[in-house]
Amino acid sequence: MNKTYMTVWASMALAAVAGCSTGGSGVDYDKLAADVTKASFQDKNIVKVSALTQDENMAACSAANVAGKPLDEAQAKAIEAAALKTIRFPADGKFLGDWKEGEKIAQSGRGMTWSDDAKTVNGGNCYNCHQIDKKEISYGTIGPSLYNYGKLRGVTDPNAEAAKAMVEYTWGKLWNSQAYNACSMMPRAGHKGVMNEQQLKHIMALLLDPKSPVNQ
Amino acid sequence: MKTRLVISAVLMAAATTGAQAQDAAAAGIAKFREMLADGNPAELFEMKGEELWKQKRGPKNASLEQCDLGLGPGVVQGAFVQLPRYFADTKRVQDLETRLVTCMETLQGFNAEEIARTPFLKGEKETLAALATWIGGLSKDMRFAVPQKHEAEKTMYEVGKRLFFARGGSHDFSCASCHGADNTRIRLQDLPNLTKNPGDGVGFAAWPAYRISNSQMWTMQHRLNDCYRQQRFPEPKWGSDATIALSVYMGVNANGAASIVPALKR
Amino acid sequence: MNNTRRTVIKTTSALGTLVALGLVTQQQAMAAVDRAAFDVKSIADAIKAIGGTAANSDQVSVVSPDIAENGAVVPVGATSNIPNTTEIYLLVEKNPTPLAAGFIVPAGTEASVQTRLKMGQSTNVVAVVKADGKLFSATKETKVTLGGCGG
Amino acid sequence: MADPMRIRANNKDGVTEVRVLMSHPMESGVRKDASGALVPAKYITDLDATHNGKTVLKAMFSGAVSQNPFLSFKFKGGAKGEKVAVKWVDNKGESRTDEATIA
Repeated sequence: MNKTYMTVWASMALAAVAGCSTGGSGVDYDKLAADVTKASFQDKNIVKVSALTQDENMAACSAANVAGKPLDEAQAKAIEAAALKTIRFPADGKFLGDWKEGEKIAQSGRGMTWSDDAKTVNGGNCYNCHQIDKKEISYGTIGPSLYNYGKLRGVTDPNAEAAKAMVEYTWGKLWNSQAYNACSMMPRAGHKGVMNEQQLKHIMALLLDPKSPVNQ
Repeated sequence: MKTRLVISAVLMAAATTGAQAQDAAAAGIAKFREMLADGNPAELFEMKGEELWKQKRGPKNASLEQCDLGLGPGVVQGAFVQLPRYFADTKRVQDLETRLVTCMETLQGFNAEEIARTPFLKGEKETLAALATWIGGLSKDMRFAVPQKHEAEKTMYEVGKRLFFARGGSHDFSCASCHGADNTRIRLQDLPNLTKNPGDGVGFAAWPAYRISNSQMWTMQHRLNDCYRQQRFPEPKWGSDATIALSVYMGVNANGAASIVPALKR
Repeated sequence: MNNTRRTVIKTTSALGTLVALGLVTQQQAMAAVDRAAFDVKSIADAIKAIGGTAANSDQVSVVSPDIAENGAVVPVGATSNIPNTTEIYLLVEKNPTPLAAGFIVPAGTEASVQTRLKMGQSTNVVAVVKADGKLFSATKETKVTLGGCGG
Repeated sequence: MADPMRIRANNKDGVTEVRVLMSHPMESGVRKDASGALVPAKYITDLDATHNGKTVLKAMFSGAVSQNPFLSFKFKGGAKGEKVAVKWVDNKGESRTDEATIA
């Protein structure tokens, strides 16, 4: 075992002793957890320990989960407002790409793990959590079903003015899911650079193109 | 009003067909697992583990038969469902695997650091997987009773809980992203809710397990390592406090659940 | 070692070449189907190599799941109710070489075997049996799903 | 040296059910490793199960049989306490024989 590791262990043992004398209270478990994290993880290939540094939103959402309580409303609103500002619409104003490409991206769960390399094309991981095209029976249920996503929302022509709000919302949700739900479990695909603009357009088409199998 | 009614009807129809397809697929997977239940290749590893426990090995040419897994030297049956726990000799909370390495070091003279560095499925890590499979199997059907008496055990639980919910990495995932709610699945795989007792033989009560997707025997350390890989986190060091703390958190939550180890997994 | 479970009686090492080679030849000589049938690329040609064409029969059943959670280990078996069944073959239509396993069933052994096969994709699984020199078959489709996080 | 097989043989109403698990990689020879190199073929080609020296099943495998193969079958006869032996040979000439007592 390496030295850092032993040091942290020693500090934990000390904390435990202190815990005994104070009847278990007064131990800063958050601090201990941070120390343990620092001592326990190591860089591996393309994934560096710096990836564990949380931004404020993630720290707040994680703490709320530990406490088993939702964020207070003001904090949630602040997170959503800040997230909304991060959203960047496509430079050329075109929101939809090719749904066939979108399906391929939705199917793939590759990219950004330590067994991928920097050249791996990132997948969207979409089917891991969502039902999308009904032909794919192997889909997850962590997120809601997206089957008939556009159809159920009345999108018959994604370029029409009537569809604008729904198209922009969907883009925003993919770019930074926290803009609409402070502690959304969905990756912030655009914001964190998981998907590029072109990939997001393809996924948009999968969800909103009336010709996409999703809307049949 | 009328449109809204139509939309809700469509929504309901979609939900119904979706649920039916899901049921058929889930039933199909359940049937598949049932067909595989007889003849779990993990039995091959149990045989090997038993032999390795009794065999004189290492620089000291000794067996592991005097190893204390928490219930006294040489007591194997029942030890698995009471781990991780605090050990006074090492002054550490240890899981089955790190405890076994302590025994391999003290009784057999192996180099613990070297074993920790060895990749999964290779060399003494392979030995460890076979030992853990056999030891786990001797507590089959017994109920988890992971202790929370020593202050260090309680501390580890609290730290483990925080690690479980810590979101990070490129995808903002935490352990809870997949294992924090009831009745969810990734693709077709059911996901146990590990924030509470997920039931007999699921989650913590199912590892070590033989994985059919790669025909490998995976220990809990290996399972955690690969969860973190898919979580897009950096690598947890083998046997590190983070892995032990998470095991304590999951183990204590699973108290009362019966072990089915060694299990058969996708 | 638990002796009631099993007893090891003999092990030939990898390099016990002469004995082992002799053994291989001996087993091949006793095999009902030429080893080359396992290298055939299409299911029709594989059945031809087994001995001609097979008639579909409801007296043959092939066991394979509707859905496989993973293609690496799929439980597959076959049972024949046709008297004098002497051979059973398991074929996976979409595998690069469809013939996966063959069994010789002596008198006194039930014409029923279970094993586990690899399947690269969703496919038909075919059981072919030989009884009184004639071939009979049964077919079942198995869907191979993509499981896990796909990473 | 190959690891031992796990053989279970149980007699019920005059019929013996045999279940065998073999420890074997069953490399088909067409799989590539992480670096893209072909993994050489190594798989069990032939299996012979005997009871009192008489063959009760012969099997021929290809590389499409799953790693750590499982096989089960039934034969008439066999009494508790008698032995069932299973022997496999792979394409590299390695072989292994193990035996189980009928329960």
